[in-house]
Amino acid sequence: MSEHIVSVKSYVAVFAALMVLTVVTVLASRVNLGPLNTVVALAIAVFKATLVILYFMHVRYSTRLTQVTVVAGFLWLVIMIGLTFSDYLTRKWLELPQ
Amino acid sequence: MKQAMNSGALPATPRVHYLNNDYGWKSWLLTLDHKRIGILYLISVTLFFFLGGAYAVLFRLELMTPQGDLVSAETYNKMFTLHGVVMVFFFLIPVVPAVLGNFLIPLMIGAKDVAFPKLNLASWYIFNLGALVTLYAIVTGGVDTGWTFYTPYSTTYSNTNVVVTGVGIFITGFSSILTGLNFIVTIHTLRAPGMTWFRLPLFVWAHYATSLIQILGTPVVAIAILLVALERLLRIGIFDPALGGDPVLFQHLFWFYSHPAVYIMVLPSMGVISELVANMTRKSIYGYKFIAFSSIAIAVFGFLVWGHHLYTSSQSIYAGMIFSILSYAVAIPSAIKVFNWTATLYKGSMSYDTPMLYAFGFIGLFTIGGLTGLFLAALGLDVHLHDTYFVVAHFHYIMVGGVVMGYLGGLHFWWPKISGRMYPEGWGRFSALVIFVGFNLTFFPQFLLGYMGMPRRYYAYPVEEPIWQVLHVMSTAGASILGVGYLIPMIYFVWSMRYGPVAKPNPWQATGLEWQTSSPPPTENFEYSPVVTWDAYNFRPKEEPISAGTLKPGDQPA
Amino acid sequence: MQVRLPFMPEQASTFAGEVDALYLFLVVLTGSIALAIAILEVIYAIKYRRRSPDEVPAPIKSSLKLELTWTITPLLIVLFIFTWGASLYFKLYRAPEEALELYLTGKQWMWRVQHPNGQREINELHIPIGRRVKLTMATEDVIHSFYVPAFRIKMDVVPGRYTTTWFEATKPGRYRLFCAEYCGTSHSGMIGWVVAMEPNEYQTWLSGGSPTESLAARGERLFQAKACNSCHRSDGTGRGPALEGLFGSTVKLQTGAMVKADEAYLRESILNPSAKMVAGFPANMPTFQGLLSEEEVLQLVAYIKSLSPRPATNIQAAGGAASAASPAVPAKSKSSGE
Amino acid sequence: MSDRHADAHWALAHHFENLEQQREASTLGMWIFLLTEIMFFGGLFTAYSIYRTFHTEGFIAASHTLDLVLGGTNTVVLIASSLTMALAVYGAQTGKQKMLMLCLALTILLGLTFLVIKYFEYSHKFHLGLIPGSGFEQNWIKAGHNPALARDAHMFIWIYFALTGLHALHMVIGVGIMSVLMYLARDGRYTPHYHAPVEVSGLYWHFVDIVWIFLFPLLYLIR
Ligand code: HEA
Ligand code: HEA
Ligand code: HEC
Ligand code: CUA
Ligand SMILES: [Cu+2]
Repeated sequence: MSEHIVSVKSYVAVFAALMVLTVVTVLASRVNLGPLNTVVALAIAVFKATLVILYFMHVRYSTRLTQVTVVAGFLWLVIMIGLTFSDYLTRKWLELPQ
Repeated sequence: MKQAMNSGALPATPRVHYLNNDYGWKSWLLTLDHKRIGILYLISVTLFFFLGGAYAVLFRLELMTPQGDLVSAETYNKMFTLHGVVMVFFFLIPVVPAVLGNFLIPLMIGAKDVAFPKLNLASWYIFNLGALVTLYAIVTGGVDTGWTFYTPYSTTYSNTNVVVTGVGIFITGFSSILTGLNFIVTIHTLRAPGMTWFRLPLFVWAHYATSLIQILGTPVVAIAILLVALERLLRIGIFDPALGGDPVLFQHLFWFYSHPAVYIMVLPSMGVISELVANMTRKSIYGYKFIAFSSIAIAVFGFLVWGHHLYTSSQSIYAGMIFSILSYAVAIPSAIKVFNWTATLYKGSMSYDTPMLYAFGFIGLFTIGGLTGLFLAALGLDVHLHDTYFVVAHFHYIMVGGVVMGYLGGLHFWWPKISGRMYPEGWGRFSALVIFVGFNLTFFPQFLLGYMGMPRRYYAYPVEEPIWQVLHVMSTAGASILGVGYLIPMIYFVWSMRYGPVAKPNPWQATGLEWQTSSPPPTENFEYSPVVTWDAYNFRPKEEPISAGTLKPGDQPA
Repeated sequence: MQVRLPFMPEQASTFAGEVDALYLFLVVLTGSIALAIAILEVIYAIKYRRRSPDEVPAPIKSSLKLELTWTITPLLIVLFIFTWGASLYFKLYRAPEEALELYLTGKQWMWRVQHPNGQREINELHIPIGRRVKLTMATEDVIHSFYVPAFRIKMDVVPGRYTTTWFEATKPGRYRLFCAEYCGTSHSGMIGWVVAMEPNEYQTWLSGGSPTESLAARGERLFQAKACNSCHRSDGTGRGPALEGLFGSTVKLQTGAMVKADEAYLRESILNPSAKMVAGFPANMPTFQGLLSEEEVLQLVAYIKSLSPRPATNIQAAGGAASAASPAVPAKSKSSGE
Repeated sequence: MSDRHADAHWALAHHFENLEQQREASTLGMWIFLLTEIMFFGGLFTAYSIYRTFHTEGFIAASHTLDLVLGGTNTVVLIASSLTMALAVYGAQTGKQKMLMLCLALTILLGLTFLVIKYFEYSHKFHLGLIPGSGFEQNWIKAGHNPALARDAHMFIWIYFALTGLHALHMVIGVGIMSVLMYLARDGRYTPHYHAPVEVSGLYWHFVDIVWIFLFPLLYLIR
């Protein structure tokens, strides 16, 4: 079979990384960074998810098609949230003096 | 009826084919054969079409007079809601993919079945489960929210069966998802050797694009409807202004699916039209790649325009502008298709058989429907047109004039393959004409009504506007003609299954792998594993060296 | 564009002509496109009909140039339509600086109008011609939509907030008012009339009828009845901020953000005080959600508005042309304490 | 085509050429299913983002009523279950039957642990009455929280229950799938040659883990 087998060692390494990141994200939330808190929390979450996707879910070793599929999924989520925000964030604009 | 056939040296109907290899209820209800599942779907959606149509006939009768005199306002509201729900979720979304797509895609790509036959059958059962739940909602009182389920009316104020209907739609959504999932995987993994992407019939491209929308869009409407149901049950929820919620957020989630859903409806039919236009003129389609990619472009851009349903909803006007310009962008791929179809006709060999008549109907009526979409996408103009009969006319032109016509054209075209029998050509042409005339009489007056300000979902309308009543009466008259027009094919299709002339494997001298197996095909679709060495719509095949045990154009199964 | 063509509603506002112009332009444009396609198809159908059962025409290679032509030309056309439509939309939905302000509430299934001078009407809306009229709209229940075909104007009325729209009638007459958003059983019965009148007739109409309290005065009574004045005192000694001069000013919030105190802000401050907390005050204002109807909130808002010296944007200035229009005179507002 | 079936693997369905093609199809199928799952949760995430932007204060206050220790523990538990799941796939890939069985069992166990902890979290909330419903705002005030934020906190809790409830439902389904898988795997059905079901179920499990990876900071860690 042509499938790539990820070694136990890398699995454990990824797990360790995920654990560390979990601790980091909790700690980071204790520090007041203002709006940056959200950014940091999300960045860490994205990073963790990427690790899971690439290694646990083998996407790093998968076909191009699978990789595109994964990216498309998140892209569509961003489209949905982004275009919805394009409404909510600009609703007040009109009230500026003309 | 002319039946010019070149390739008919062999007995036309094989002794054993997918329809007669097994009999009895079980052989149908437990079948994993994509062709039989297609037929199961055909039966289900046809029933729903007539149910939706019956509602339409009834409320059209009500609208003959300005006062509400035939039914009560509650009944009227339930009727148009159920008409919309049934027609959209239980007829138009599944109709072409689940019937023709299921039947044809494996045949067209030279596969023995879809990738997941069990899921395919499951999707039919899920569809019917959803349908039964919805029917239960109907017989226990119906629902009156409009097919759009806007909050807070649906969550708080309506006292009809919103939750049950929502559950029905939720369930049916999964059948749509499973169909899309199956097609994508099938098209990716099961193409016959040599069937490269750019040799695929455009029907397959269109279904690929459709499937993308089904899998990316449907879950969103599922969650939106689930949230409405929860809010209704808990009496509190996330669209509730009392919690700081925003009813317009529901509209965003709903249309995030429901705008792309209109392309779920139209793309498969466009795929049918590409096949019809090429095969009924025996011309290689003009601009193959442009048509193929325009389907994908419609699927992708279709997701970016949902806000054009919210121009007057208090959505930010800046968002309105973004959605407007994107709506115009998505019109371009449709334009590309129309122009390429027209160019294909040029110097073709045009048959006037029923499928082609429907193809003409589609192109003409879709063009009108699409172009009036441009009126609605124009921000300042939509303020006046929104929620008037202009919108009703716009979408019926596309959905009835376009999609249903395309579907009927496809059904006629592939009927010999599906049933092994020819339909009566004369009646076919006649009913196509009746439908065309009836259709225009029904819906053209609605454009005029709409611009004059007649709001939609109105049970009664002002008596003092005599011209409104005139137009409504025309519309009702047209609807009756339309209803008759739809009944005729129903009758002769059933008739032809027994009495129709036996069909040859390739009665139209069409290209495409589905025509290179017997009519009806055997359960495994092909006697030989097809190996494809030619492009789609290659009507003048060059002789290719054929290795033993493969199929070449014009070949017949031994 | 002041012609009445068949199958068009009456043109009775400044927008009507402009909307119709775009409409007619599109009718002609898309009509010719559709006609061209139809003619082409009929010609091809006749000219290239099948002449013998086995005929197979020669394939034609597609031309990139042609493809690009019919991709780019429509693109340019639609960009033009977009621009036209968008500029119109801006005009329609951008509230004017100066206007006669009326308050509209939708309720299953009727429209209620409150005039600044306290006149109230149901399913009728009297307005003067030649004056901009701005509607501040709220709903007590579901979404409704204010639609006057003769004015070519429509705006949804959404629960939980105010929406606004405006128009300027040009011709006296009675015009149909529809509810365009489906709102339940009698959605089609939620109709009424907009009565556009010559300014002087409008004045007569306004002063006619039973004499009523002005809207702001009604609001003031509510202000006391709901004990708002126990916290909001004009001398600033209450537990809440003084509301004099609030409307139209810019408020500094606890979060440091600055917001403009408009109608929507006032409504939110009353119904959900915690949403935007004024800097320097504790969060002890109770919510009045569910305790006040939208109509009452509008009265309170009108009262609080009357506590502000008006810039050019308010009822009074708007009433300049018709002075009797707004008896809500702020000067007489006594300190809201005792 | 008929010669194909002579030496065909028992698990090969009639319409596939070989197991490789079949495996490709099932993995792609699962990924596409996960796309729909992303969008399914996506609707709620959209609602969350919008409301969090506009009711930030209330969201923060309500978030502070969640138990960070339990949430954090659950994060660890779930990531660990993802590891065991990955190792189960590894066991199947390399033909280590014992490892496969053990890791599946651990995955189920960790999944159940997650659900039990979630149960305690939920019941605590129920106990305090901090659950969506007409009583929320009184209970919120009774519990000594800022009354002015009651309404927005209510919205947060509503979304919290919707998101975590949906997630928990996926966990329950996941545990079910794993149990079936374990039952099927008990006598060496999955080999290095054929183990697509293990792999595909693994993808599902990891996806559920990823959802939680986002839920944890979004629900428990906002400030
Ligand atoms: C299959 C269904 C289908 C399809 C394909 C479309 C296609 C389009 N629709 Fe339609 N639409 C609906 C079904 C559909 N619609 C439904 C059901 C509603 C109402 C829902 C409800 O509220 O209940 C609706 C409502 C609706 C609205 C909201 C109206 C309102 O409520 O106020 C708008 C606004 O922009 C719109 C626009 C468009 C546009 C721009 C297209 C475009 O995709 C059309 C593109 C096609 C063409 C443009 C024609 C072909 C091109 C040429 C012939 C070449 C020449 C072209 C150019 C010069 C550009 N539609
Ligand atoms: C796929 C979609 C589809 C299809 C095919 C149709 C088909 C038809 N529609 Fe539909 N329509 C919608 C989708 C569709 N519609 C949607 C989404 C809405 C919006 C709903 C909403 O506002 O929420 C709508 C709304 C709608 C309205 C507006 C109602 C209102 O706003 O108050 C009208 C009015 O004329 C109408 C008419 C028709 C007619 C005459 C047909 C005809 O084409 C039907 C022809 C078919 C038949 C006539 C059946 C033939 C069968 C018989 C003759 C047997 C009869 C049997 C018995 C009587 C027992 N439709
Ligand atoms: C218990 C005291 C109290 C009562 C009663 C009260 N308020 Fe308030 N109000 C406050 C406080 C404190 C604030 C400032 C903090 C805030 O923004 O919530 C405030 C703020 C406001 C604001 C925003 C003021 C600004 O400067 O931006 C408005 C408007 C307002 N209240 C109107 C009303 C109305 C109308 C009523 C009666 C229906 C009312 N209030 C009743 C205490 C009260
Ligand atoms: Cu109010 Cu429709
Ligand atoms: Cu749309």
